[in-house]
Amino acid sequence: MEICTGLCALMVESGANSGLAQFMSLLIGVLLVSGVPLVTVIILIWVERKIAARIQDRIGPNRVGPWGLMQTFADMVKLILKEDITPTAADRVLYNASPLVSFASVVLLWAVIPFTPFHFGVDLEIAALFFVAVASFGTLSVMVAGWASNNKYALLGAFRVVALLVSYEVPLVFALLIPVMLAGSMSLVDIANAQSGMWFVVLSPLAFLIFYISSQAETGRAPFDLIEAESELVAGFNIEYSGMKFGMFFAAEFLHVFTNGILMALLFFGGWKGPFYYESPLIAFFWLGLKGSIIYLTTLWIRNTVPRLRIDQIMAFNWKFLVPLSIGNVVLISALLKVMQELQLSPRNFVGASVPEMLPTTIVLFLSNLAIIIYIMGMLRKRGEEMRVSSQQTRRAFVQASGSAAGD
Amino acid sequence: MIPLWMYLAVAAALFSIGVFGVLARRNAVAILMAIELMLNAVNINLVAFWRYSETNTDLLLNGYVFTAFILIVAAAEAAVGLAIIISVYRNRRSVIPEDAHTLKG
Amino acid sequence: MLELNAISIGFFIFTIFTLGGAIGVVTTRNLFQGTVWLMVSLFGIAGYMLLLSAPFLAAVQILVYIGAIAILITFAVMLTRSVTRVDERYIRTIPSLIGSLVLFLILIAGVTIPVFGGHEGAPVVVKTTHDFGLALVDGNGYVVPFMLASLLLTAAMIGAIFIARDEET
Amino acid sequence: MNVLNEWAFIGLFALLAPVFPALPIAVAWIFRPRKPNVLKSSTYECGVETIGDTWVQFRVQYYIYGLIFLVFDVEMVFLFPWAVAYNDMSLFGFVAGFLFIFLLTDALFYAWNKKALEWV
Repeated sequence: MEICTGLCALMVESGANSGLAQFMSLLIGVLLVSGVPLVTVIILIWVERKIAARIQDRIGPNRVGPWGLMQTFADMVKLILKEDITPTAADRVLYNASPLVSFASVVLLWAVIPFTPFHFGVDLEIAALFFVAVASFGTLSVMVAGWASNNKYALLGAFRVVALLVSYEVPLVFALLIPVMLAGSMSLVDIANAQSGMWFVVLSPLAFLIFYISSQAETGRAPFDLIEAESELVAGFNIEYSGMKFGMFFAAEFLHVFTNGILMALLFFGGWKGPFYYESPLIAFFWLGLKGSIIYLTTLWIRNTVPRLRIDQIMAFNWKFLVPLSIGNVVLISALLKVMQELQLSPRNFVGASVPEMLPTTIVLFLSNLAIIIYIMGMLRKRGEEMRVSSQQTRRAFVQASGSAAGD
Repeated sequence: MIPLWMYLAVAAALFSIGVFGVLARRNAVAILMAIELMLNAVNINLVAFWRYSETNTDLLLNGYVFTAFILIVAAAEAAVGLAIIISVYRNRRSVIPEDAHTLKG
Repeated sequence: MLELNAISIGFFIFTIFTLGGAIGVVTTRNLFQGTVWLMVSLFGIAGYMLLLSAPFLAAVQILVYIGAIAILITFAVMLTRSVTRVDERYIRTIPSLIGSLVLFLILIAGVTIPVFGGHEGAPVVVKTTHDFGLALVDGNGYVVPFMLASLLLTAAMIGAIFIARDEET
Repeated sequence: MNVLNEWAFIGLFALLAPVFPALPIAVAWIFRPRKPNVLKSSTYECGVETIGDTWVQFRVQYYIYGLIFLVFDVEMVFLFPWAVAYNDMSLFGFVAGFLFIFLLTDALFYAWNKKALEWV
């Protein structure tokens, strides 16, 4: 952002109109910041295909350019040359607007992401809320796409997607509340700065896990991708879309996953914090990119290895497990934090707090979270065993019944 | 700076459009949407008055809290209102308020 | 009278959004399009809140309306739309049109003729989300509205679930 | 950098953001082949001609999920400021927040008990 201000000053000095100079510098800033996601998405498409291929024991794109790096451009040319079908029954305006909104809402998220402590688009006071609010445009675009296609399957698919998205937004927001509460601010720069003593993932691993799972669902990735299930169903809400418009939905999803990785790095892993990050903005940027990429790669790993869940399982998992758990976590963390603060064992402001100052808080919060995780894991294991036993009994009964029927 | 009356004029126009929708539309869901418009016209007014009011440190947050409260009321109204519409539709196969006249004497 | 700057341009754009969307809501035949128009209109209102330096309220406006109420209205539209179609959009069109026009004129007269004192001043301190949060749990502040909001939402949720659920299940 | 300037940045960003996806679509619009025919532009359902309206009957369960989501979403109007100011509150701040959350959890458990969370 100082680039903008500096540029603005330069222009005014060289005799330009101050309003125009301000506008131009803003415009350049916007183009700079928005360039990042646009370049990223081109790389991401290649990364995603390559990794999926490796996990499935294939080679993946390897023809166009070295290691198939130019594959994305080839894809783009292909998509451009594809015929773009708009069904006659569709609502033309909304049908065409929906992919635009879907992609734009993800790009818009990058306006508030800080790349280093001093290089960002804007440092909004309400950045965390901005994230959730802008993401809701994505939900709306799914709904509009499904309805505007005027296709039964598209509409049904859109409804399922929307039901899933809104359901998993509840634990997501509750998990988001924890970093906001610990840092005492919604600004992403402040949240990252407040982790100088200790990363929030150590203070509340449970919040991170909940956030991770629900953002996996928010982006419609496996194991929550029943609603699209590319390989089995004919695709969900975007069934009628073809050519570049379909490509936009796809690119938006890829970019959203990576954006979530960066966001989690900022919220829970200290963002750009790492050895020597203060030496140079490049190093800070490197750390943020590294952390974000690692989280992103784990989501790819999960996507390619975990089987799909049924829709009733997805819903039950959210409403009967994640939501109560995330609410309980907020209550627990806030209670412990307040008690620690009243006992003067915890600093009131985490910004600049050193590791020894943070130690008592860290131990108490971490242990309490760990206890909950262990307890829940035990509970889940017991429940899973019960379900397994009952399903085995059903199967045995079925085999016996069919065996006796065959004997007759 | 935009003068206060311009905000109020927009809010007035919005409120009137909402009133027209409530009076004239037949579909209950459309009426509900028009009510949302009216509530939001009030919201513009509250925020504008909050921003332009004379400085009074005690009351500095009144407009803010009022607006947040109206958001909540609007949400609750939408939730219950739509539930009633769905319920009436299920029993009478109609979304026109005039058709729900069981309680008429 | 108005200089051309970011604020006045923004005001102009948001006015088009708000009023255009509102007119779309009351005139469109198709309820789903009506919902989209409603969202356009409420987006404009979120813009006004930004101009009035209440970014938190603007974000919340978008979160609640575009994120949640739009979805809910669409679900309700789909649930109630399969058998009957309402063919005429309006009843008593002319009286309502006249009534709302008269109302509009009265309101416009009310806001432009400064009967109730004409002074306008912006507050010195623009309060932040942080102050709002503190005031919410302040015994002299807004702790009662805070609790009432929770109670209202709980009641609304229980009531709506009770009404909307199928009787047989 | 004042507040409005920040939002001018966001506003400009929001205006430009749809342009990025629109650009490739526009390019595709220039280059793509155009050979529509009646069958190709008909609704893609299962090969057979579409019967009836898209307005199939939906289940009320969708509405109930939307409803619970709405309530929790609206709750954030108060919970986010509460969380932001949490470090500067006394113990009473925790009690108030706890009561707020507790009341809403009540509603969730009501829904649970009434089996309204079930996807049947």
